[in-house]
Amino acid sequence: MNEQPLQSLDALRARQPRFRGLESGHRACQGCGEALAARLATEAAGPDVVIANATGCLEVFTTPWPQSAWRLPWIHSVFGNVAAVAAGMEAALKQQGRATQVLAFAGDGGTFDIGFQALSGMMERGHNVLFICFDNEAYMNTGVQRSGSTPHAAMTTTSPPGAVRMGKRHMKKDILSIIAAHHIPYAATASVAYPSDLRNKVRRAMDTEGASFLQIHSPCPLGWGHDGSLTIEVARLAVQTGLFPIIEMERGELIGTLPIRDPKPVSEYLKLQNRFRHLFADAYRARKELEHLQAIANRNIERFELRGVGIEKYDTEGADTVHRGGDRWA
Amino acid sequence: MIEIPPGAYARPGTSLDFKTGTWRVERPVHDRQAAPCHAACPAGEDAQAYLAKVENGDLRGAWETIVAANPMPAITGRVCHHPCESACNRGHYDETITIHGVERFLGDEALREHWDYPVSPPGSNAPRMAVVGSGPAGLAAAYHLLREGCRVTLIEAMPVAGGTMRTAIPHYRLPTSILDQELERILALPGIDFRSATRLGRDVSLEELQSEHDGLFLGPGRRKGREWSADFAVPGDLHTGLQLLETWVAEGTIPQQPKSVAIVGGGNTAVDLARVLRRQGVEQVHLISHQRIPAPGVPADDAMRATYREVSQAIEEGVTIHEHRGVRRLILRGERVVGMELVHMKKLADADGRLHRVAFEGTEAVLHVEHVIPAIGQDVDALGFESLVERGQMRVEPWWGELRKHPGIFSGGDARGDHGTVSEAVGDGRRAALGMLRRLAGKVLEPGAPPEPIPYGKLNIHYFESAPAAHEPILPVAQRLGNEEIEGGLDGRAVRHEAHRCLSCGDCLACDNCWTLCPDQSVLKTHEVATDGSNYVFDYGYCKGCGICAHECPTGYIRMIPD
Amino acid sequence: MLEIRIHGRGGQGNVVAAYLLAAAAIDGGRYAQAFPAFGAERRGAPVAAFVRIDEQPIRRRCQVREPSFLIVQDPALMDVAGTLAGLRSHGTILVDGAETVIDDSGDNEIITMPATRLAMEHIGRPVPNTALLAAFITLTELMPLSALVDALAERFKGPVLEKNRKLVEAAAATIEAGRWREVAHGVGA
Amino acid sequence: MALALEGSQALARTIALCRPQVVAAYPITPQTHIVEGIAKLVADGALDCEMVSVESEHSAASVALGAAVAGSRAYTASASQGILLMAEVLFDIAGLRIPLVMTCANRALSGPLNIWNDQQDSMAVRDAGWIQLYCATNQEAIDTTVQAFRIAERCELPVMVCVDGFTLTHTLEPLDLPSAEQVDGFLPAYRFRHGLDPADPRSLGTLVAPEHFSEVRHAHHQALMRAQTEIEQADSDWAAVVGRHCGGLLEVRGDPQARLGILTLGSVLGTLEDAMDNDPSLPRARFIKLRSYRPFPARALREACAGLDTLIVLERALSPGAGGIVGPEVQTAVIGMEAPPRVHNFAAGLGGRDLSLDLYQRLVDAVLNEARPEGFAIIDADPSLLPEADR
Repeated sequence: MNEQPLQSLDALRARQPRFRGLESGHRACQGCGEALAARLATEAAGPDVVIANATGCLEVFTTPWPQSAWRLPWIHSVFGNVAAVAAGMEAALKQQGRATQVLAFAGDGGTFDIGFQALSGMMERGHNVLFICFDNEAYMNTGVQRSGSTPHAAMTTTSPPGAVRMGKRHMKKDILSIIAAHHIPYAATASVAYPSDLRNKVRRAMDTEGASFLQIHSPCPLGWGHDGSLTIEVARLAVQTGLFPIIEMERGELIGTLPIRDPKPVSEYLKLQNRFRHLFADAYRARKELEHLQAIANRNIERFELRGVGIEKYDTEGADTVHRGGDRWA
Repeated sequence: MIEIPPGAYARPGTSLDFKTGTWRVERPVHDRQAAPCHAACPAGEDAQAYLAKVENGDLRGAWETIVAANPMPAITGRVCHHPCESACNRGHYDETITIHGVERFLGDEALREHWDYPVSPPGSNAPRMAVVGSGPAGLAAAYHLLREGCRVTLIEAMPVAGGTMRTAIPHYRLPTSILDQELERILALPGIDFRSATRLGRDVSLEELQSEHDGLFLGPGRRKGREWSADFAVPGDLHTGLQLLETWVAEGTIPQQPKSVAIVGGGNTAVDLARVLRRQGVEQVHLISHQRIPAPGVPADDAMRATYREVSQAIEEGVTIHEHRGVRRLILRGERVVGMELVHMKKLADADGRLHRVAFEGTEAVLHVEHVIPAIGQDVDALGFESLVERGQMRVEPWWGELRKHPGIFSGGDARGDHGTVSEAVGDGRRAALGMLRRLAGKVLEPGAPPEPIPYGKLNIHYFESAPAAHEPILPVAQRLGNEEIEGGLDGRAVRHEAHRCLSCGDCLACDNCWTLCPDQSVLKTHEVATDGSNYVFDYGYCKGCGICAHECPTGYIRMIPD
Repeated sequence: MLEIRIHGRGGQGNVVAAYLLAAAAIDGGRYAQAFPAFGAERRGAPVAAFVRIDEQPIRRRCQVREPSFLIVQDPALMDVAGTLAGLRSHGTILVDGAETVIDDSGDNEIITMPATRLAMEHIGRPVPNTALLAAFITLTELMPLSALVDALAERFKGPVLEKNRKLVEAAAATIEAGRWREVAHGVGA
Repeated sequence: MALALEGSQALARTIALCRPQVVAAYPITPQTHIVEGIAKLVADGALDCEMVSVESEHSAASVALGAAVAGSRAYTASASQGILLMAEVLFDIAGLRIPLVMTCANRALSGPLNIWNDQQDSMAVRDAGWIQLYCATNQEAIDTTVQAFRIAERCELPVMVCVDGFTLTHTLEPLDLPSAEQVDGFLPAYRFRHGLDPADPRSLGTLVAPEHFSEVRHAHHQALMRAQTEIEQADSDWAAVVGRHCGGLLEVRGDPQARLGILTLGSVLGTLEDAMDNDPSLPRARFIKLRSYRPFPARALREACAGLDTLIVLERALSPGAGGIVGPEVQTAVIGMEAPPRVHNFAAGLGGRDLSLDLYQRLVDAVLNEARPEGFAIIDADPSLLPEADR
């Protein structure tokens, strides 16, 4: 236990050997995956950036006036326009001849659903904007309603299981394929469970001229129904089971994946989350949906050729190996 | 007084005004726990701690960490049965760390580089302590007394120091040069008054020692052979195992050259002797043990009290081991042995949990041998301190080593009866030294125990990558003829590799996981402020107590406690 | 105030004709206004545009309901309801046709001229508006023909402008200069 | 020298003179010609500007917003459905107090579909918190656009310049364009004080809780009310440059002695003036050209109404189920007068219905002998075309 005098902590905070884009004191839930993802992304991106942020948890928990947790210039406008606001900022900075880069932040609602048109337009016009989707697979800000990103069979308040339903009836939208169809220079997925990979992708996207897109799987302890301490564990299992493939695309072509060393059964991922609890009932339809999700994971592994061959430095087991002194984060 | 600006924009980082720490119901704390290697080390070495220093490139610091517990790592790195490795959590994952190889490397480095022991000379008014016997227990006691600021009189009956390390460990396990160098360095420490060829009860009396000193440690070892017979029969030319081993170590040969020998006993002396006999040219060497060959998974109380590695090498070298066997009777022609009848036996617990040796009728078999050597242990030679010895042993309180019936007098090493290795003796000496000082200060000796090790399940093993262990080079069996050391040392690269493989159980790895994965930026990285040996400080002003840091800590160093 | 209504079909440059005429008038130092009858019509549908010319600034923005002149870019539109609506009693009509014909039999004189044919000859496209405007300006002498050429110069450059200039001259030559001068000045003043 | 220009073309060239750094637009009739004109100027290299042709009006407003907060002078234009699609962003721009300028080429709203001119679109967003300036002529549209940038930038509020679609945008007439020097002298280079800058990384668009939201709105309201001064100042300063003024907040025209007043917004005024002047037998009227609808110049309006017995408020929009939109506001404003005029409220010219010269007489006839004010009527509607129940 180390109770420190506050002043020295403040001084220490100011001397942290990394850029701080998102400061403490924000009001995210305990164990919030999105807060972590945003913290990691801004650390990799800052400080010469401006951020447009769609409506959502991230916006609400970071900026309850008069406070802001951001240390980067940041604007929230409305829910569906973040890509357009970012495009406007980019156009302005370009016209002014400034090198400052533009980030757009949105949840899955602001990406897959209400913000999609603006996102599509921004990508079609090729603005030099990195659009980051913090994918927590439902409308969490309003209390967990299903979105286009909610996985099949997941329980939300608008896709509740019941006598004739097993959670969400539809599939999770394959957003990355849609993004890829825009032929943008760089699009990728990442997970909070693999922070180095995440940050490398942010850097890579920012080094790419033109529109780029990063979808970060960000568990929501509240909406997914898992303990806040398990956020990383859950995110990791999503990757290790094949339900959330970690892939990279350039100009619509798959150019890289995070291979899965030994794919785990989806039940290991699902059983940690209350939103899938109904799949573990002793009933035919529960077993059927469980198998359905396993089949989806299998299909992902097959489609993106995710199965690793032996031990690799960059795979689901090797990518976040730790070392004394923290050199994996360098 | 706040003023609302146009459009209600906010200033950067002002969320620091909002202390989310009030949301917390649990808080993370750094909880340094003993690594299993540390808990298992009879000498009390913290291998995890020195492996960390090796990984950081601080070899001398690593050695100093060892000699804080054990002043003779070059020796123990060679002869220890390394229970640290049996306990190593990494064994659950892929292969245990080759800890003894690292220890030996550091010990040898210290010899080569002449690193000074971090010990200051005692003051002229310092307490004066007497230590009897310069085996590992006595040396360790003397060293730790010195470390604690005492002056030490160390008496040794033999002309040179070392005890069994010198007399009973074959050179192929412990080269004399290593032994000499390490012991010389210890004995040369200012504050140790080493008196060789000085025997208690002959050259100096117990009373004299006690009257001239503020404390007394006895590390006499066991040098008095026990009587042995099988069904009351004793062969005419009986020598004990230890006698023969000492002869071989001292002279390089032993008088007898039989074709076949049976050694009765399962300890290190028996194994060493068996190997010596093979080197001597004995074709058939049999080892008869009540217990099993030690191996991973074999319970300690059913395993031979010999080092697994030594047993393995003995088997490689052609020694035949008869597990779970007892000698029922000798088959003699006159006084000459021609064979023995063996029977299967095993230790079984009765209803009260007491262990009994049970021989199974109908399993008897005859083993033809020309010679039988009992290696069943020795007793303390109590000359000069007869009153302190009970049934050939020093009966001590197990942690501090204080004689049960003679408070203020401490003992350790082989003399205790329950300890029979160099490492155990070193640990005995260290704890006894600390106990003597406590006694001197008038303190009560609360019973102690090794630290509780952190179990494998408390680690987040996901963060480690599998990597094969580095092993030391082993002399091929065909070349193991004489005194040449069988095991080579690890090189620096292999040592760093092993240090890199260490899971750092229960200790901060400085891996940055907590710092990286905290959604609330409430783990601060530091090199200056942390007082607990870690590189991080929790900022409880903002920590919401989510527990990610604890769950994702690879080494189990972070624990959540109610707030 | 002189009010003119131009009828045509979508795609014939009806609005352009109105803009050209007003622009020529403005170039000539007058006030003028031109705007289309806004519709959702596509290519081929009957459309109309309005021009006002005055010596004073023009304030009203209502549609021209009682024009003094009609310019009709397609003879078939003469039979479409509304084309002739509101034409003043002495108003006149200039209409595209096969050849130059003056019909003064009725209340309103109708002059037909081969605007499309001339356009085909000079610029290779069946767009009668420029020829009709040249004829209209020649008939009314509201402004020198050069004002029309100047207005065309705002839209065309180089060889295209030159061809248009020749078209203007050719169209003017087919028609009697000043024939409608009185109508134009009488009402306009 | 006056140039023969279509209103849209003139506006495009005027906007270019204002040197916007980012223009974002989505095509919609009748705004299209304006942004086409700007696009051509950019394409020709005559205007150094990022022209962002977005995929919706929602994005057009958003791009403009983004550009403005990133420190650029930004402009957009729209109409009708486009204004409605922008609506949430328009509110946001104003609430965040972001200075930018847009043109609304006024047009009717669906449904049913109607692409022609009225002012229902800008009226629908009157509460967005923007300054709204209505233009009676294309010359005013030109001059107001230049002024709008200065007003926006000085007041840190967005300005919507409302120009009647087609009636102005598609009409060619002689227009005076200011010179580049005149505009540059009037509009210095600008950078939004509260924008986004990594050197001073503030957060815009925060979450404001109930304990502060009323104050935020109060401040916004006050900023708009204060803007009246800047609107008048900009007009008089610009008049000093070009010799023309647009009437400040509002302008009194026609017969200043008349006891009958007619208040209009936008381009209908000229037709009414012509109608009155053409026929001396008609009663005289004092015209009140309401230029600044937001902020609503209540004090100036009372002064303009002094001595009036009757005031007709003629609108190009309505609030179905209530009546007029501007009318009730005028009514509220004049209540404070010692002898307030009777206020009659009409809508006319909806969905592009031609406002002919006889409108003046119809208005006068409708009120002159009426002791009680007309509640509200669409004066040029023909109820006989409707089923009985709807008349």
